[in-house]
Amino acid sequence: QQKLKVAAVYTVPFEQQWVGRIHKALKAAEARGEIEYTATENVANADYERVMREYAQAGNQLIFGEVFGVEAAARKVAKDFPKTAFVMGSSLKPQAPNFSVFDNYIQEPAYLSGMVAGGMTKTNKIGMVGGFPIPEVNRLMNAFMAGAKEVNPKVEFSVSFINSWFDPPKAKEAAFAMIDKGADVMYAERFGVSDAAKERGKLAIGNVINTQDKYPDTVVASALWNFEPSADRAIKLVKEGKFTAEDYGQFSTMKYKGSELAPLGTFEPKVPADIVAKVKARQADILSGKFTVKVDDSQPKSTAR
Amino acid sequence: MSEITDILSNAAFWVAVLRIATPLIFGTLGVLLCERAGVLNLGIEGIMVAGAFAGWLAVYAGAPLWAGVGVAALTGAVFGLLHALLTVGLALSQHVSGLGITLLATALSYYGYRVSFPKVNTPPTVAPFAPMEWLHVPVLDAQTPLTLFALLLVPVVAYVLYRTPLGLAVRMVGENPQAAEGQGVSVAATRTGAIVAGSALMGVAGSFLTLSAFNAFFFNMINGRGWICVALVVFASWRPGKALVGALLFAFFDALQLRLQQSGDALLPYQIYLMLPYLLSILALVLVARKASYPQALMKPYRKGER
Amino acid sequence: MTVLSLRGITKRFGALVANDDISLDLQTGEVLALLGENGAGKSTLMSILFGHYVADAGHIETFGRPLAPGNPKAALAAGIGMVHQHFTLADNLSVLDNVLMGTESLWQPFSRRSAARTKLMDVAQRFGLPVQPDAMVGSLSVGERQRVEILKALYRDARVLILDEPTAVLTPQESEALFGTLSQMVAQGLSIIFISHKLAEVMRVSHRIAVLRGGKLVAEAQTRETTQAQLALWMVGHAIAGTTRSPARRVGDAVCVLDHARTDGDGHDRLRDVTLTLRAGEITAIAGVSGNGQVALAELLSGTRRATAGTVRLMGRDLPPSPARLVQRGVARIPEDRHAVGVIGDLPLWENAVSERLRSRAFSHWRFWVRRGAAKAHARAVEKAFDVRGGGLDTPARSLSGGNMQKLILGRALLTPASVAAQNRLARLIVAHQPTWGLDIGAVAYVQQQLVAARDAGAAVLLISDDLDEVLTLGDRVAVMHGGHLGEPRAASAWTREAIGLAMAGSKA
Amino acid sequence: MRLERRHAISRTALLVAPVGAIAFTLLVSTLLVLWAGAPVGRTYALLLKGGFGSVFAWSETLTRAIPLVLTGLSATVAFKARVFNIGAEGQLYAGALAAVAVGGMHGGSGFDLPAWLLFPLMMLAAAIAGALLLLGPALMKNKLGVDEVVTTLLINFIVLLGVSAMLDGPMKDPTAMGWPQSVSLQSELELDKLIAQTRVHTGLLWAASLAVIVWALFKYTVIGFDIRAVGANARAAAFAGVPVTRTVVLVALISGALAGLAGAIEVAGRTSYVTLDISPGYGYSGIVIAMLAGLNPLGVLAAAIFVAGVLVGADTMSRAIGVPTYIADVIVAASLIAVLVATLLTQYRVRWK
Ligand SMILES: Nc1ncnc2c1ncn2[C@@H]1O[C@H](COP(=O)(O)OP(=O)(O)OP(=O)(O)O)[C@@H](O)[C@H]1O
Ligand SMILES: Nc1ncnc2c1ncn2[C@@H]1O[C@H](COP(=O)(O)OP(=O)(O)OP(=O)(O)O)[C@@H](O)[C@H]1O
Ligand SMILES: [Mg+2]
Ligand SMILES: [Mg+2]
Repeated sequence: QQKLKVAAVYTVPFEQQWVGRIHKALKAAEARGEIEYTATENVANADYERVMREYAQAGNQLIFGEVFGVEAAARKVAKDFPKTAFVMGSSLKPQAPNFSVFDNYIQEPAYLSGMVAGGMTKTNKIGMVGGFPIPEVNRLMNAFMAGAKEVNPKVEFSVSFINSWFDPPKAKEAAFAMIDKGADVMYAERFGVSDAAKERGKLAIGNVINTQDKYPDTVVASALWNFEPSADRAIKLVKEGKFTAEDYGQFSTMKYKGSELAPLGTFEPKVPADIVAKVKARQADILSGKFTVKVDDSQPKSTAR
Repeated sequence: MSEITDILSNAAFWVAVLRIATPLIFGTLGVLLCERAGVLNLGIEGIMVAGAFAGWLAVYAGAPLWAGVGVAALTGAVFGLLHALLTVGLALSQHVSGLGITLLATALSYYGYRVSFPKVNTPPTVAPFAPMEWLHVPVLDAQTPLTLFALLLVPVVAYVLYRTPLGLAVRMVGENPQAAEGQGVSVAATRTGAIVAGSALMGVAGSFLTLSAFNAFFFNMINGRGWICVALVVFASWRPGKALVGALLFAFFDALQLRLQQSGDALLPYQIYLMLPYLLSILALVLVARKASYPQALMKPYRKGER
Repeated sequence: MTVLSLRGITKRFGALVANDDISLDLQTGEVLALLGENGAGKSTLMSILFGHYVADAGHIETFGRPLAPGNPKAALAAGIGMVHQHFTLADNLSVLDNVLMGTESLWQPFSRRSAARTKLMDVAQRFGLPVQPDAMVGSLSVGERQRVEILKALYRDARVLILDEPTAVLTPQESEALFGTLSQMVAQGLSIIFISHKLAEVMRVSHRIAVLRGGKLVAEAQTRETTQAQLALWMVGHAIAGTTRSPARRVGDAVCVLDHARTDGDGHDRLRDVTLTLRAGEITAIAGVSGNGQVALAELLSGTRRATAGTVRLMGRDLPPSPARLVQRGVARIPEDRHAVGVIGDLPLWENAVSERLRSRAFSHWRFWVRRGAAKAHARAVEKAFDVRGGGLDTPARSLSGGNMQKLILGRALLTPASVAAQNRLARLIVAHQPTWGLDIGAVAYVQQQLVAARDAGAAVLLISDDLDEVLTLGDRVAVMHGGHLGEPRAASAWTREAIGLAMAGSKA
Repeated sequence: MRLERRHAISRTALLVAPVGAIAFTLLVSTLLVLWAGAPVGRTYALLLKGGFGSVFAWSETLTRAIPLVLTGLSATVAFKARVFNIGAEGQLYAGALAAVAVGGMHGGSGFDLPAWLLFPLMMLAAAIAGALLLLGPALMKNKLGVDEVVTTLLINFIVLLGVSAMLDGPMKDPTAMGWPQSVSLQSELELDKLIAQTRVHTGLLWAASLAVIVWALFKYTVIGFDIRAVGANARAAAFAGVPVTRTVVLVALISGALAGLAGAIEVAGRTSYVTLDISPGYGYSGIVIAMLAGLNPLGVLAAAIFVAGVLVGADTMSRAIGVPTYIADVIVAASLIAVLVATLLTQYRVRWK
């Protein structure tokens, strides 16, 4: 059987956590020999539509990407290439017949990681450094905060944004500023935050990817996003000729293994047992559907004084 | 108000100020050298990217940290030489050459990074400079040796500019190149030298970000810091001492906004805090602006025998 | 002993041969004057000698040794010092810095500034050129700057000093002082090449004279064996009638009246209570050491500076506040610095010829759309009437020689477009500030004759000049400026040179 | 090394220069492609094809050229008067935001005007926004002597943060699910496409017309003379009666307005709403294009199309042969430098002593 031609158009570099997960899932499919995969990173808003068209014209049957800033243009391209399947990161609805959407709905493990954080903080101060207050970030921060509050109502949060996706030195400075004010657990939405925590001997909670191997004494837990369920589903549907426009949101949930709380690893022995138990219980509730984590896309605010 | 006094009385705040200022000090001194010799160098933004990348790559490949700094300086010098060739040798527009070099250096670094690291999921890291805990000077002992180097560089640059024949030549070619030529000093060589040296410092400024402030190379990681240096030099009236003050002042506001932003009663959108350093820089410029202190030949191409 | 010998120097700029096979010698303790019209090739020759240019042919020897071409450093090392026609000093650096520059090895880790200061003071004293080593050059007067320029060369123990039009910017007193310095230098064995357009001066200071014309060396003579008339003939190739006194014929009404006018400005560059009446058909000449308020007076009447107190009336009405309206009201202005203020060097000749009146109906519709045809026609008329030579209408004004640039400025100011002339708006007031500065004798005569002709046509002329001869030849009435004050104007015949000199020095006669 | 002005522009140089420039650029790209270990073979053909080889390629090249023409004109006007406006990027964003404020925010706020009236209002708002943004630096330069290179550079950062705050706050599109993007323009306000199924829009005609207008302004009007005179020699211009301050202010207004229009036209022609990344540095590229064009407004058209074509072509080529796309920027930078050097060498000759 001929390999499926798959392309991806990313607006940020491969290293960016979120794109990194999509890239990894598609690379895996390529390694399994299912698809032929090409991708372009760091595509500017002004070029996004052209690259999409180029890939569509080049005969790619399935195209991944994220179209947050270029929603309108991308949907136009999908209309112009009705035979091509598009699976795009987007906060909006799918567009029939060929434009599916996904988003990183990993608020569930974020909630769980928040519980771990709430249990680990001694100062009851947690710092959170974000890039931009976009829904994809806010949602996870809010879930994280809710989780922490559940186990530790006394906890306070500091939030700041650096207005950049990539400025680790700045993210690190922002994290330092929080640690200086007493935060002892950091929510590492950006690169740079864990480094600050590590340097000061504080703790960090990872997001989207697991970086504990790099920070074995710093990163306690991480909310992981797995794009494989989404990617594999799209590939399968296109191969079978059954691709339709749908919302892949649910395939990022824990139920579909689209997300998970990373194993505690090096922190296995260090997290208090009662917290571990509470997290386990919540996780079970989520999987069984007894507990749903609220999706709250509003911009989180500091509660620390 | 008490919030601000709280922040200011914390030593950690001043540690942050000095750390944020360090790349700005290097960069500002670099721009200062170029402009004292009469050449605007808008290549700084790109040269810092190249320095950050090359220095980091060298260390990643196994070179010692200081060798990485050396490589960064060398990389900066190479782009400086290109800028000198275009603006001094060929007397092309300094704006365009600078912007061209920013584009070139940035794109080359990114290309080089991606060719060297095609499949990484998380950025590869190196072991960065460690703080000088042995120093036992408050605030300073939390900094890495590069910061100390930057601070020492200020009097060195000042000494060279004001107390040596070389510095006099640099100032003279920036004030009146015809006069320098008439006194037997080569304008082209002096300007080239100043640009190369200044650009080397810009390279080092970049390497501070990857070898000290952080431990990996990222796209967009210079994030406008180079442009800030261009502004700081004007603020500093082209004087090394004031350049240090300017860099510290900018870093002060940057560190302050990072702290103000996260207080619970931050009523304003966070962007307003981020604007603070830029707004205050403009205000400061208005307050210190004195036309007379401009190097008189700045941005004026010099073609021998033409007037 | 021959200290310097040029052999067969040839330099071309495209088709133009600026120096054509020139050979010259210079002896120890000799002052050689180099004469020639604007553009004759004097500066070019000196630039080759000093290494700014490389000759296309020929070679140079100093003290019997060949001099490397195109290298100012080699020229300096060979003991040649040059004071350029346009000063080459850095305004923002101190006198000492300017002098010290390039005298020490660049790789030396420190400057020996105190030793340098001592040597500078020493040299300054030896040649009678007092300076303040720590003053910023920007704060010095023109004469002081020239002293610095000369000291730059002497500090390096120059044996040969080239002075390119050194007196063009000096007051009579400063020129005198310079001549004193020159004789001291000669006495100490230096050799000097002296370029000037002023024949009297040349006759006074030089031992020998070489004349260039059209790039060729046309004559060489011992100074005492020649005359001014002979020199003029050599320079121009034909006889030139110098301007002679022609008294005002019909003095008319007051055109412009200053009544206790004051301006602000720093130091001497301002007016203090100046009262003056300028009448039609009369040339009022202002003498004075430069930097005593002449700039302020010229700018005030040119519309580029305001009076802060007192009144200035033009033909019965207040002086309009902008250059454009001044021009409209019939003021013709000739600025002091033709390169920096007179013309816009990068723009073509034709635009410069109409730049003052572009907004008038003659050259634009609704002050918006330029009537290019009319403008170019007028520019052609200026070119023709005022004999502006050097390229066509589209050449950038920068490339005109000094004389031609000045003619262009004169033409622009004096030749009113036909439609304006019809409404009888000929120049009523002419403000001429140093109109003949740096020009050769032919051009000087031309400019002066134009001013006299304009006066005779009924214009009031204000002539501000540092050149005493010019003031006394042209002025119907002469007044002296000092420290921003203007003395009482008197008939030119009522002045003696001594009296003017005293007044210029500030003593009340 | 020294330069000597050629007495006549050399014909050989005129011919050799562009060839040399292209050869140099190709050499650079070859080395880079080899470094990445990709085959060099079809590189050049792909580059050309990607930029100019098809209707699609042309449409993309022209689409990208549109904002570049406008920012290029903005820089041309400013630089001609020696107002060094490095702030076109910020002015572009301000223009884009203003356009949306007029053409997109009318929903609840009472701007219920017909499209034919709203469209000019929208463009006007953008022009004014850009113009006002440059007015401050121009006045600060003129009155206080504050260097405009620096102020305009700093203002870029402030504007971008301001836009960010607006997109998070008052101008946020409520239907964008919280993503920081502005509301969309009314669809009647969007510019028509010139070719169906491509992105190239009637903004191209706007850009081209403005280039001609600016050219005529310089050549035929008193204002044009004033601008050139002030840029060449402000003191002499003042002496000749040019109102220098007024001219500088006017230049700032025109230059800022052109950059503002660039933003509005990008929004109306391409994105229909504002995000924080609508411009990949068009403002900075404008300076480069203006200088490449020798500050000639008609040359700006050609230079913009050239730069856009190289970028689009190189970007497409990089994907086809599988090398990192950053090569496109390298090639643009290299060709830029090469072309500038080549142009210089048609006017000057280099003497090596
Ligand atoms: N760099 C140059 N390029 C082209 N032509 C030049 C250059 N320098 C001088 N010339 C021309 O060479 C000729 C000689 O000029 P030069 O400056 O030597 O005259 P000069 O005798 O010094 O005149 P002046 O008395 O006005 O100072 C002039 O016609 C001038 O136009
Ligand atoms: N680089 C140059 N390019 C073209 N022409 C030049 C250049 N340098 C000098 N010239 C020309 O050389 C001639 C003489 O130059 P010079 O510097 O002696 O000026 P000038 O005529 O004496 O005027 P002034 O004495 O008022 O400065 C002028 O025609 C001038 O245009
Ligand atoms: Mg001369
Ligand atoms: Mg002269």
